[in-house]
Amino acid sequence: MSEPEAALELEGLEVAYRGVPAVRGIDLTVGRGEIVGLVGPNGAGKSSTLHAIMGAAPSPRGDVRLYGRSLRGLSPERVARLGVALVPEGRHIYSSLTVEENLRLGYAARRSHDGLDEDVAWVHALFPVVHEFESRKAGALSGGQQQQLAIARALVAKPDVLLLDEPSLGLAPTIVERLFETLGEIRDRGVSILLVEQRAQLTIAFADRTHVIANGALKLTLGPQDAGDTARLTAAYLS
Amino acid sequence: MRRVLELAGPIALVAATAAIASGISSAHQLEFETALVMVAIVVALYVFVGNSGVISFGHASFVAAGAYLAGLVTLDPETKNFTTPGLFHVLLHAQIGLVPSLALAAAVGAAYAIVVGLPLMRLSGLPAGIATFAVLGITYDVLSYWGKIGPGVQTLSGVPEASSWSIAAGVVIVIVAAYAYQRSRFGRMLRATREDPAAARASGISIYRQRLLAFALSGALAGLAGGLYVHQLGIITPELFYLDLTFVTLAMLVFGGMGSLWGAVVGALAISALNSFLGDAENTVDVGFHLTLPNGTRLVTVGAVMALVLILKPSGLTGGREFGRWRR
Amino acid sequence: MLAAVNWGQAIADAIALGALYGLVAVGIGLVFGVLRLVNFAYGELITAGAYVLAYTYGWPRPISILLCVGAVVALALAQELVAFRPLRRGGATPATMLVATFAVSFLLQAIYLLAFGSRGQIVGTLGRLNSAFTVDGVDIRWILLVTVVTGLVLLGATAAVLERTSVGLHIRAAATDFRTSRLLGVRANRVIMLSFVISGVLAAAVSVLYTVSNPLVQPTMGVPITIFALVGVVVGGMDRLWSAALGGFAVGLVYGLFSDVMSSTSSVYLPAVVYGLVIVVLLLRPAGLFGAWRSAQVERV
Amino acid sequence: MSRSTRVRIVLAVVGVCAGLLATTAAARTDGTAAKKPIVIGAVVDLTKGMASFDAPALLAAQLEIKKVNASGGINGRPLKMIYLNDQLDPAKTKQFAVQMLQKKVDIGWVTCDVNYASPAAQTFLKAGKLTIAPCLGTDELSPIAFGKIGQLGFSYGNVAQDEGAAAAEFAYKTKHWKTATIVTDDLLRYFQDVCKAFTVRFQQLGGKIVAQEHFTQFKNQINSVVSRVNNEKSDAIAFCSSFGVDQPAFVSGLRSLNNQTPIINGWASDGNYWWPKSPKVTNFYYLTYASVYGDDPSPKVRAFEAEMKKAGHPAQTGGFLGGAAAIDGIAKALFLTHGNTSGKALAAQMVKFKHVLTLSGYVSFSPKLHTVFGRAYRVIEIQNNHAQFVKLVTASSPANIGR
Repeated sequence: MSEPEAALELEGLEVAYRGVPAVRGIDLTVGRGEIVGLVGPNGAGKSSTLHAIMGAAPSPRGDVRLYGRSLRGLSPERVARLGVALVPEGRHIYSSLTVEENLRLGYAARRSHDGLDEDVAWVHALFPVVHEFESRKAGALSGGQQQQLAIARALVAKPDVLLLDEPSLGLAPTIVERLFETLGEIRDRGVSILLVEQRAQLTIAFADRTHVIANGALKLTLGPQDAGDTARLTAAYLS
Repeated sequence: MRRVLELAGPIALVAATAAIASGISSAHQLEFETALVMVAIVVALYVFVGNSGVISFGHASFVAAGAYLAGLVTLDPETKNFTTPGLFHVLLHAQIGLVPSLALAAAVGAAYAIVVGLPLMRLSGLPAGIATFAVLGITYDVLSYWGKIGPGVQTLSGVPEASSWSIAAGVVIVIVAAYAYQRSRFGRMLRATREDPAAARASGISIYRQRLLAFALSGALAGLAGGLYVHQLGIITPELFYLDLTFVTLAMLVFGGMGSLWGAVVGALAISALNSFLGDAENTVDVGFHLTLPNGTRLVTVGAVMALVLILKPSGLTGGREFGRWRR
Repeated sequence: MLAAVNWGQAIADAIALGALYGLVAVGIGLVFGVLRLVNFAYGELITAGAYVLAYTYGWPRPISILLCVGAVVALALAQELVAFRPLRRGGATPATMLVATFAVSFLLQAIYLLAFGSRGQIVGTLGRLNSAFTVDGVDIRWILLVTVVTGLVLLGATAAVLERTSVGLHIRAAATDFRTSRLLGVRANRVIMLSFVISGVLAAAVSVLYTVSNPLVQPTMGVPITIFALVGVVVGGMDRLWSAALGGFAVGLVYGLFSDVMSSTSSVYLPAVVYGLVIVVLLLRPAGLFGAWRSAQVERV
Repeated sequence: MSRSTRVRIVLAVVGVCAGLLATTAAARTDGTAAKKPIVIGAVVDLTKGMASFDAPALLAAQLEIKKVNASGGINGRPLKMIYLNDQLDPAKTKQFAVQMLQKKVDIGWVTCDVNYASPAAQTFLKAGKLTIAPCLGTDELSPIAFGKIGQLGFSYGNVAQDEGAAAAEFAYKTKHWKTATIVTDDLLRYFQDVCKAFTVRFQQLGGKIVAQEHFTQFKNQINSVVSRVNNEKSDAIAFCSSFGVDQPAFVSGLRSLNNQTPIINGWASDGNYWWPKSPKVTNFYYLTYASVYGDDPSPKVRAFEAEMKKAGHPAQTGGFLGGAAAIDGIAKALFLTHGNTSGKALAAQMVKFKHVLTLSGYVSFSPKLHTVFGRAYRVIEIQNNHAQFVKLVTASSPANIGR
């Protein structure tokens, strides 16, 4: 059986918190080696979608598949170990642990330790601060550095699919640019990326495809060529 | 309509319990009375714990304060001269009626709660729990050995006993007070601090002041409940007001559902009933046939049932909802 | 009203009590750290271990002690699997969890009462360690040294597991942010089970050490130990293992010292005095004596 | 869980609870005996902390009742014992006493600790019933704790004032110990009173008290007490505590320090359940009702112990004898009232008991002491975890401890 081309597929995904729907039936595909954007206003259901993929949302409906394999009903740690890594919103690094310890926590989801040194070396090359400050407490890093650490931590898990939840939040524009460049490099290693962002235009211009989500449903799909088309975007946001 | 139901449910249950109590043999009457007293204590506890979300291990102290005072001032001085000649002069010679003694019990409960609450209500979470536990430890220790405020290591008996109906009346007062508080502006403010302390603070609510108020009211009701307890059982001894009472009443509250008055009442009655039935069944009970359970069944079963219900239904039997609130 | 005190002796006795409470505090603090669960039924683990020692008296000592450790660890895991895990699954609030641990504690005490009687059983495993050598007029019991050394070794071993192993790293991460560590692939249940295993081993160590000087086991033996250790954990500060350990030690030490300093007739008020001190400490330092200096705000239960 | 399920659960639970309470409420019927026995209603603990005292006393009472009935009962009426297990729950204790009154018992029987007994004792006393505790050791089942109605209460235990005095007399006169350290457990009035009585009598005889130490059981103070006591030099240690965790801790703690000073206690040290395994108990003396080691001086007591063994419950401590003695005392009082079971009549006879012979030997009461004094105590000596009877002693009089 040949491997399906779609790395991650969502089919009719629904999430509700205490009876209040947050995601109302999303179909979405991230192809192998693709960067797919997901943009939308606050509370549109972006984070809920990511948490549902990870198995961290309460009883979602619909299906999530990783290379054809259903992730329904699996625990977050199981999903992580199958090759999906999440860089959560607000980074969630462990400020009382050292940078190196934070990085090591990323190993938890690796299926094997083969090639670990290589991956670490690659990550160190991508994010030199992670190497430079490895014995510092992670809490002492700046916001941008913490974000780099969070992505580095996700990468050493050697994921097939990387989920990023608003990585640009609170970062200066130049740093964001650099960050997006790095994402490109990561994709080039064969990692498929689902990028959730508030900076819509930047994302649309950067990603292979970008879906606009509002009120828990997909409203519109845009390509890089549509980056300047603010009218459609605004309409989708307000719908 | 719903509001009427919310208060009517608990009161109807209490009234029914009292009605059965007054209509049956005196031995079993006591079981119902004990259950009623437990309702009063648990509801008093609920006023603070349920509305603030902060656990208190100290409430048995307020119950004790009420019970000791109400008991001592209603005992006849002649008996006290025999049994506890070392009491403070006032306590030794005082003799007042049942109703004023209950008022005194509520007053001393409130006073003690205020003294304790003034410093301790600044604490939250586990430190608050441990600090209130320390209050319990101090109260128990002092009551156990200080002969001026009670019988010390002895037991004092002969406290005048109240009728089922007057106990039920006391319990209804406790429930009505708890309900009135819960519906009041203060009750709503305190519950707001429970749900979201930061938001409550931002909207100008002083968590400290609201908690202190609830603690004082809760202490008053606990003191009153203590008065009911002593007039039900007829004896005073420190052992009544220590770990067992603390854990059992907390368990009753959580078991019923600590978010609602209805939960407090249902929890107290349910565990009292189970405990009492099994205690009787170990000594043979007639349930159509003669049922005799092995010794100790009660202890094991009560523990197991409490654990099991919490596991199956962590929000308690009532899910923390008021009576009548489940329909929409 | 102070009694004439042999200070050396008073300190030696107090250290013995402190070391023991310190050990218990670590066991309680570890599980609290990971799960934010105050396990009131921890004392029943100690009691269970002591019963095993009592009933295996006469067997080769190492076997008796190994059985004790095995039984206590098994019971600790059973507590987690049968009671606490289903509760967490059901989304229980911290208050419910706490009361559930009371229920478990109550249940286990009832079972001990029915199975082993109210009167108690004598443990004789390491009775010899109760003997003493004298230094400068102070009797120092061997058990004091053994307790202190065992305490330090176990604390060190626990710290080493936490600091040096990857599963230890996972435990620390889970203790800080449970949800995120699961998202990173940390196997939550394995981490939790391991912390119960470690806390079980610590409880078993307490069973062995405590029964040397207090050889009679009865059903409620664990309750006062748990209460004082728990007070110690909170007084010391719950955020770190060593602060919990020091808190337990401090409470035991102070209790032991006051027990010698207070005159014989006023010693009935010893618990009241110690609890009074606890309240003062909590008011001045809600995060604990050895807790972080900056944060006075502690998460609510 | 849906709302309606929740409603159903709550209603079901409420219903079940109501049902439970209602079934309990259904009065129990008891067949009344043809001969109309004189009924003793016992409310005691057969499960928890007092079970090891209450249960043997209850069994002994039942065996003794059989004997009384075999010899014709009281004026042709047999004695009958019924009992309920209160497990020390105060509410149940009171409820069961009321239940006993409904069954028209003639005499009340309560547990051997006045604090636990109070709810039942008060109920029986108020109803005008003679109220008996088989082995309570303080003077409190009397007006001292219950006021006027306490005149109907009596205990067949040895009163602490007498027991402590007898221990002091044995220590001073027989053993020639001239100095003593007193170690009191403040947990119970009984312990306090035994040590007070020992102190008073020991000093009256000319002995010297070197030090008075106090502790409270279950509060982890015992190891400091051991250290302090070890620093006192005296011929003997009077140790008043029992049944708990602190007695073995004290004895093994002291002996571990190579302190071999003799220790003496009352009945509270009876039984071998608490003996530490190493170091073993040595130089330890206690006074009790009967030796349970097969060497009691009274053949009748030895025979009685054999009967208990046959019944499947061999005596663990001498306290059972209080149960048998209480039946003898009750029978005697009933004989004196010609079968009148009113509490007042029976108490009026009982309070006058002077050297009345029971299975436990001679017992006396006085208007001041409603708990037995003047009994011959068995002194038991333990060496190397081996106990044996050494001497019978009787106190010349109970000590005056200021009450």
